[in-house]
Amino acid sequence: MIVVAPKPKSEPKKFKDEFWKTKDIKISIRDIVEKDGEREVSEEETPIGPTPKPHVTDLRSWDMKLLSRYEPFYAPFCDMCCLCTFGKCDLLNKKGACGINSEAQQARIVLLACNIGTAAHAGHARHLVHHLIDELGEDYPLDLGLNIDIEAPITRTIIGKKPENLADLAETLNYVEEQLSHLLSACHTGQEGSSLDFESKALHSGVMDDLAREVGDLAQIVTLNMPKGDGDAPLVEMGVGTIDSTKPVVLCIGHNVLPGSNVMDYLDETGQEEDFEVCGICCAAIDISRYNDRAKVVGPLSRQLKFIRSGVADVIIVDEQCVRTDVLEEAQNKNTAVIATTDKMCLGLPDMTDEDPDVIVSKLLNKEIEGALILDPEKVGEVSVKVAKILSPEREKLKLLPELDEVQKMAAECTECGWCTRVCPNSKPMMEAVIAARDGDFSGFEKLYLNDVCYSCGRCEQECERELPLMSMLAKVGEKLAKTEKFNIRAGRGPVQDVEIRRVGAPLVLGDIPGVIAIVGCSNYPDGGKEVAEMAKEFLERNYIVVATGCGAMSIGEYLDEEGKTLYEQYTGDFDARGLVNIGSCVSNAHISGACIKIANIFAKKPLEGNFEEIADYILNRVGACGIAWGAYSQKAAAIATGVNRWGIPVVVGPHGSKYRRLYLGRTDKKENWKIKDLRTGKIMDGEPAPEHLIYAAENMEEAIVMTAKLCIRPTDTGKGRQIKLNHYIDLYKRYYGRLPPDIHLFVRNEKDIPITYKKDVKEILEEVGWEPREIPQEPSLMGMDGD
Amino acid sequence: MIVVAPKPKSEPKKFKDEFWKTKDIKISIRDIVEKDGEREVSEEETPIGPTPKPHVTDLRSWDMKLLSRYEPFYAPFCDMCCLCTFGKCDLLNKKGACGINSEAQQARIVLLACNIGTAAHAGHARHLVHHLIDELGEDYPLDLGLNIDIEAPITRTIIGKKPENLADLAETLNYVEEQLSHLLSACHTGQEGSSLDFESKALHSGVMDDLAREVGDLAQIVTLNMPKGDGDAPLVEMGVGTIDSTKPVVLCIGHNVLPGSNVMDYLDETGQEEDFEVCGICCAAIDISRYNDRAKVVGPLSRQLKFIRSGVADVIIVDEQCVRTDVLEEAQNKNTAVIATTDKMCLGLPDMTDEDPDVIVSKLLNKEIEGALILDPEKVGEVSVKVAKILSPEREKLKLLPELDEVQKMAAECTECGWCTRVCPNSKPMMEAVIAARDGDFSGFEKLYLNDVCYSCGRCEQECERELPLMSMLAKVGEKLAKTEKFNIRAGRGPVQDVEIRRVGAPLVLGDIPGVIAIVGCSNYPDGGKEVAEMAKEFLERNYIVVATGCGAMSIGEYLDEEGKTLYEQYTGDFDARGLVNIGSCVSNAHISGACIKIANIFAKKPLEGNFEEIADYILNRVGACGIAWGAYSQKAAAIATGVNRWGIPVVVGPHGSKYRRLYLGRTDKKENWKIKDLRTGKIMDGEPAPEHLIYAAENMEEAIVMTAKLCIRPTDTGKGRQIKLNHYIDLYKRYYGRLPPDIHLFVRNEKDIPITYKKDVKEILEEVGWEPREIPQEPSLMGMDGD
Amino acid sequence: MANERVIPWQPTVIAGPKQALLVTPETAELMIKKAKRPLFILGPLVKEDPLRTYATKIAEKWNLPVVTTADAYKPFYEKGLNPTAYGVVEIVNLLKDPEWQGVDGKGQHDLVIFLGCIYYIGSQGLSSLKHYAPHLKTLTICKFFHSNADASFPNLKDEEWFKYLEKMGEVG
Amino acid sequence: MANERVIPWQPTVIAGPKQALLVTPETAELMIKKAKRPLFILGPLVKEDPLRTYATKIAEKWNLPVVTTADAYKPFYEKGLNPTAYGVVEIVNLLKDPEWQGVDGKGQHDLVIFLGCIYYIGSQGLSSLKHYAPHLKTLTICKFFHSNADASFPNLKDEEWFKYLEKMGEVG
Repeated sequence: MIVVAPKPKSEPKKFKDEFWKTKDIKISIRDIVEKDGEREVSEEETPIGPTPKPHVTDLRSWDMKLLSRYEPFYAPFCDMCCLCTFGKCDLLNKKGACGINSEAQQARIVLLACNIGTAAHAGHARHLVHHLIDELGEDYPLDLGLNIDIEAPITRTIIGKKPENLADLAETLNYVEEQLSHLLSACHTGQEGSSLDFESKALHSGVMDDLAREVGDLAQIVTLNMPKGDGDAPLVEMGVGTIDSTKPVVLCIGHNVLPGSNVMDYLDETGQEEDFEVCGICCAAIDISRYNDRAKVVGPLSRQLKFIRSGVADVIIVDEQCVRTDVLEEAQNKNTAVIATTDKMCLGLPDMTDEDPDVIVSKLLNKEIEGALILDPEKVGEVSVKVAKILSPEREKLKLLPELDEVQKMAAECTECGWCTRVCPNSKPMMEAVIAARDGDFSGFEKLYLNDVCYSCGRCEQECERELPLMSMLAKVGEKLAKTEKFNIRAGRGPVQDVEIRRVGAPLVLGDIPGVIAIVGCSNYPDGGKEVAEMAKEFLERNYIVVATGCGAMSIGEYLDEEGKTLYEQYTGDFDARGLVNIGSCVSNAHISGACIKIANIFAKKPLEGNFEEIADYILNRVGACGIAWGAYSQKAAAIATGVNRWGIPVVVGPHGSKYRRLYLGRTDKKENWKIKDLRTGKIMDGEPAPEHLIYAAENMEEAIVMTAKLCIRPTDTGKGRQIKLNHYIDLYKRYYGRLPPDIHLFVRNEKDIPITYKKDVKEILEEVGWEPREIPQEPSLMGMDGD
Repeated sequence: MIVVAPKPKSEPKKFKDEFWKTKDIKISIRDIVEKDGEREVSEEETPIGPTPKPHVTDLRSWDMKLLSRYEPFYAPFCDMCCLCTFGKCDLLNKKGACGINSEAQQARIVLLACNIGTAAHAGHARHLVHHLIDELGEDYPLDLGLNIDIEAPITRTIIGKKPENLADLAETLNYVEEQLSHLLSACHTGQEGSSLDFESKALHSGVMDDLAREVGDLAQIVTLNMPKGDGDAPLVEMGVGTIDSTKPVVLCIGHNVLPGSNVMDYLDETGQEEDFEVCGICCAAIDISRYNDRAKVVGPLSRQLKFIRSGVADVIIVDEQCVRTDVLEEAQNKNTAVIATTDKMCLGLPDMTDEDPDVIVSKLLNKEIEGALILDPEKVGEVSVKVAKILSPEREKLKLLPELDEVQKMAAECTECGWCTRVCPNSKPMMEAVIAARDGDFSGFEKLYLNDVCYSCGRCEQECERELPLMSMLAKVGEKLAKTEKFNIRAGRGPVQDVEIRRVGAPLVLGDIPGVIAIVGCSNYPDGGKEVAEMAKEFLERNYIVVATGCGAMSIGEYLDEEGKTLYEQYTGDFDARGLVNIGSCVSNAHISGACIKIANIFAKKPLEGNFEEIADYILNRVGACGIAWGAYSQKAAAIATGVNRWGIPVVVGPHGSKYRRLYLGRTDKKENWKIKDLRTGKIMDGEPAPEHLIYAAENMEEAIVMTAKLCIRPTDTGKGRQIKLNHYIDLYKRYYGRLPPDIHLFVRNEKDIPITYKKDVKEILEEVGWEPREIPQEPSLMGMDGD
Repeated sequence: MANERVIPWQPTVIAGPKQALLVTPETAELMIKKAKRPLFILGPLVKEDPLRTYATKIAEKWNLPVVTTADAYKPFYEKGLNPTAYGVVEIVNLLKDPEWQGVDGKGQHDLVIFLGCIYYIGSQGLSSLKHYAPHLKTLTICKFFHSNADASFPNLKDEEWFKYLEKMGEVG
Repeated sequence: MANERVIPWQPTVIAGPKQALLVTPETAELMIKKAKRPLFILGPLVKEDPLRTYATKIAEKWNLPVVTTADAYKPFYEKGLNPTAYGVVEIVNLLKDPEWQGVDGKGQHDLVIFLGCIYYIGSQGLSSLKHYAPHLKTLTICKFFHSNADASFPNLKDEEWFKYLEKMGEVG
């Protein structure tokens, strides 16, 4: 419950500050009253910056600075608005019945998407915190071990204090939920008419998403004793080939660890851990394996339909987010039992939460119920294991897919209408695969199967006028390939350690380590998952620090080198040059922005509490980090990307990312956009397009690799650091474009910046364009510029 | 901050109950600790029902009962889904890439709309409560005066306790915001696959909206001393004709009372109240006039563009919700100053909140800024008045519209392409009006102007290939008509008094008073506002209780009878037969469900606290109330309707309401759908289709009137009561259809139910269909039926 | 805009790749001939003559069971038809249920002809049938092109439209 | 579905009432002739022969300034063109700015011809120009119908498409 101090009527001028700020101080005081004296001291010690618990409009001036440099680029996905009953309105060069124009509508839809994503993480975090407080009490301490002193950097910066226990996490969620409600309200018809203000709200939503993810992951790390920043977290088996389908198989799909962790607990308690296979798809897989490394990872989202069709799973437990909505129908076709476990996904199933486990088991086995909704994770553990044990022998798993000769027969029915290919998100040659299969040549299907080039969304099957079960045919052809799919992934290690930050802080800010590449997000890839591993490899070999989460972290592990080794086996898990760091699931993304924040705090001694703008300004201008969300598809991904953007971290998305409708693009031809203030001298001076874009959609991998290398350049690079970064940029540009980058002169401040290897060629370009050496700012900043 | 009791591991079976319920009890205890002893007693006294602070799934079984009787009817507005980057997916007889089907997608979009609406009210309420706590302290008591003992019936029922002060309201909002975050999360791609579960969530969202509205209106009533249920609240001047445009005019548009109330305060403090005109459009108008009846009401939403174009306003203050997003552009064309006042609508304007008022005034007058964002309502009051005072004489208001001869010239440019009419939401004859104007005949424009037959959405103007300023032409022709627009409206009186409930409880439940008709919602009317007044008049003259809010309440006041009297002058403001009760603004809708809840509590002695299902079941089966939202257009309206539906109150919407994509329709041909349980005898027995539908879209007014009369029938009507209700139903059906209703037999339980006037005709029908008398249940209920 | 006759009368009701088939009176008549259980739905926009007469003649010529929506019952009853009155959303709700036995209790209909319903709510009803009533076809003979129907007249001027309707009602 | 050639290749990119004009090589050539400041954008789908050759011939015949997207620069540079390399979103972002001076610094372009960009991101780019670049026209000569363009080839089989392109590159 938020408490506000009575405001003396005498000082109306500072009203707004009072309104949003005394509130928070009051809260701390109130907490202190409730807490012990020791806490009070720590409160006293931390100076609070200008914006603790910022309200929607409190960071608007920072947003406007970002948005004037990185102007929104809109690509409408639809010309119309269908949100109110005056509509639909056609916004193509017209205003709608509410007066809205096309730009504002795009920004509004982006805000809506970010809000949905933020809600997904906030709901997930709230569910975890509720449950854990319920199990362990609200005073349960947040102990991340000795190597992490600056835990919860996002919470510290935004909320203005360090969370001590689960109750503090719940309080943080109260704030997130309130902000979210205001932000969703702004999507209502009427009201906001400025696309820039919609963007400012979207950026706020993104940072709320950051907070929610940090809360969620902290809660599960400390309470479920997941790895606490261990670089040498264990390697976890991944891939369909690692699953012994002769055992009862329990499959968890989604993002919430609780049902799966309770399955593991129940197996341990009953001593059956050896007799079962517990595996997961999507983030649930990562988080369960962080909890217990005997759990296996099937793979990313893109595996879902293929794997369900294979019938290997005896029981499917679904929790929330990124789960096929037709999982019940698909599972029933394979006589696989389904258990839904959260309010987010009830599937119309009867609520069995209060039933006796054995009653639920028999109802499921006797098909008295289509499936069960069980909101008690513990009970889910018991029921799923008992059901799988009895169901497994009954199900003749190997007979669940058509035989290859049947596949061939089906293929013969193809009319060659071509619509399977037309409705494929990536226009993959499904028709060609079917035609070849007709003649017993399954290579087309194999190509689609491998590396999830076909990520089995199933749209082709829905469209087929012959109603051919294309996904089942694909799954059948893939069966034997699947056996060879034996990969691994390093268990998600959670936050980066302070000691690691101390080690890499300087080299990163100075440029000696060329950058931090964060490979994140979903698996809506344009051409399969292998490209993600190739991008990771490219940057690892160039001494970048590569961090990964979620589906991205899985795709990286699905690639084997000549000796059959995965990248996780070849590179250490340390947050350091040539380190490949699996941070964890999508909620763990918070630790990536967190690491950048910690650099500002540990290396540059910037205070965090209530100090958002200074921290973001520091990251934007000094920390050479860049995200790659190659398969971003969801509203969560939109919120995550928008959140890291507000912290000053650029992101490259794949071509499907253009469907988010909005990018933030810089204009190198507009010199004035890049002016910065040198805080050391107070002088406004010409800056560099570094980073050039804030969120960018690349058409293919080659473009993405080059752009990512460029987006790691920062104004504070030392000559040596800049040489290293430009060397990689030129090197990669030459490889893929066959020449030197034509914009290289923009990034050469003086001759010291020129990589030795390319000195001659670069100098030629510099002469052509009449380049002049530039002054180098000591503390480049957007603060104190227009808008302040 | 929500606190949960450590759960003894020993009793996993009741886990879910524990999980969601001990929580609340714990909270009360915690509050008691914080509060005085007296409170503790009151806590002890109230028995808590089964579902205090229900989580998303806790009322699911009630929802499923409603949904099996009133099945969702879906009318897709688009065949595709565009929410994630796998898309767009075509859902026409196909599943999308996430597996979703068309029904689930429609339900998902409805949930999203309800969530946006709920957020709008929650954000509004939170802003009010923040501000008021800030001004008055969190202990400020909620005193609604002596006539209202059962205040906050919704809060009592849902939260499980009576709110004592502003802090309790804030706590209620914490709960609403948490639920909203879970509900929005459920809209994320993937997850929920059941349309019924999406509907259950939408119903939950609707009730959260109810709560938010109750909190918001209670807060403003008690703190701003608005009418507290006074049937004789003052009459407020309404209509453009009542505004003296020679005075400086400040116009408030939106829903948040604070800026406007501060304008009134500033005028009073500076003794200028006589020298200014302060008027409002939409709910802001209603709430400001509840605060100070000198404020004038321009009219509903539909007036907005016409009135802005007229240039009468010197300053426009916008707050939130249902404000044209292009108000800045429109106002600038008229040299009208614009002040934005909330985070919901910043319009890209510079944040002047911390500036000196006189500095802001001069910047606005000198056009140094396009407009001002001022988040301090007090400052808004001062600045707007000072600006209007100086600007008013400078602006030559009468020259702001084209002269009639210019209108005629413009009309001459029409190419008769007809697209103005095609893009008109109601296909109104704009082209014909223009063609006539060409020859100096402005009657076409006049017909469009009067009663807001054209509600000036402006789409025609956007489409016109000659770029004719059709809305300005309309405003000009309407100018002289506007002068005669002198209406009034009774100031919104807020909640219904307990004593009124005691008076009408019995006659309503027994049927002697045929029903409560709630005329609510926005002004997206199919054929102007007059129909709304006609509907109100029809039911008033038939002894129904007519309550109204928002734009509906205004439209009722815009109708004059032969003697030039408005309905508000002709009928009392008492909550009684033939009473016309303006409850207030859209947030005041909470008092309408509230009145129904109070009937269950005061008349039937049903305990409220934590007792949602029993209360809703009582209302559905006993309280003959029906809503009419003739011009519902917004996401708020979707949330409001869905909320009252969950309480068991049916709603009739206008034809545009079909664009909400979902209705709840009953099937009289399916006898089994209407079975009920007589709680007195415990017997399951045949029921009646009463009410027949839960939310219904009528094609025109005639259909709506007849359906509304029918939807007031309830199984508990006494013979006398049923006769009265059927008499009205038959009477109206005959008037509009020219015959007796063919389904009349469904509502005749035994001969006593047959209205004397129609005995012969009805009996004929009964014989035709082989009607048999039916047993009458004593306590009809859906509880204890399937699903429990 | 390209070929205005087959852009939905209210252009934004366009809902996706699927578009209605453009029909002439001749093809419309063929559809009715082919239908085993046709139903004629008349809305309030054709309450007055000459439209009321055209509609009545069509109903009589093809011997179509008639449902009226809104308050269209009275004028057509007085014109000698024996319609059943439903709200447009009620009849659409019944039509999308394959189990419903039709206005005459003899089984669900296989062709529904719409005339005179208010455009946008009619369009929503047609969308509902397009999505959820694969067991029947929809035909609109309003003066407006209805993209949510299976088959529709194009956008027409009154004179053309009247001719079309007259034609469909001509006996012999 | 009706006339598959003018249903967007990926059917769901349909965005509203506005549809692209269907063009033949002849009309496409007319558009180029009429243009004062045309620009030719070549994407990664035409990196290989014969498409690379067709594209190059068209660029040469009409003497079009060329922008390549993704990694299409190298193959066309090697083919003797002198393209400018941009990301597809970068060049679209520049094209929607009326102030931008064009690839040659001589002023904003008035016609943009797309060939070989990945369909869906190309479609998004075309949508962006449709909404925010009223100062220029877009023409697509891919083998796919692009409804977000002002003018587009229909959906074509390879053979037809190759013929079309060949035609547009033929000198004399």
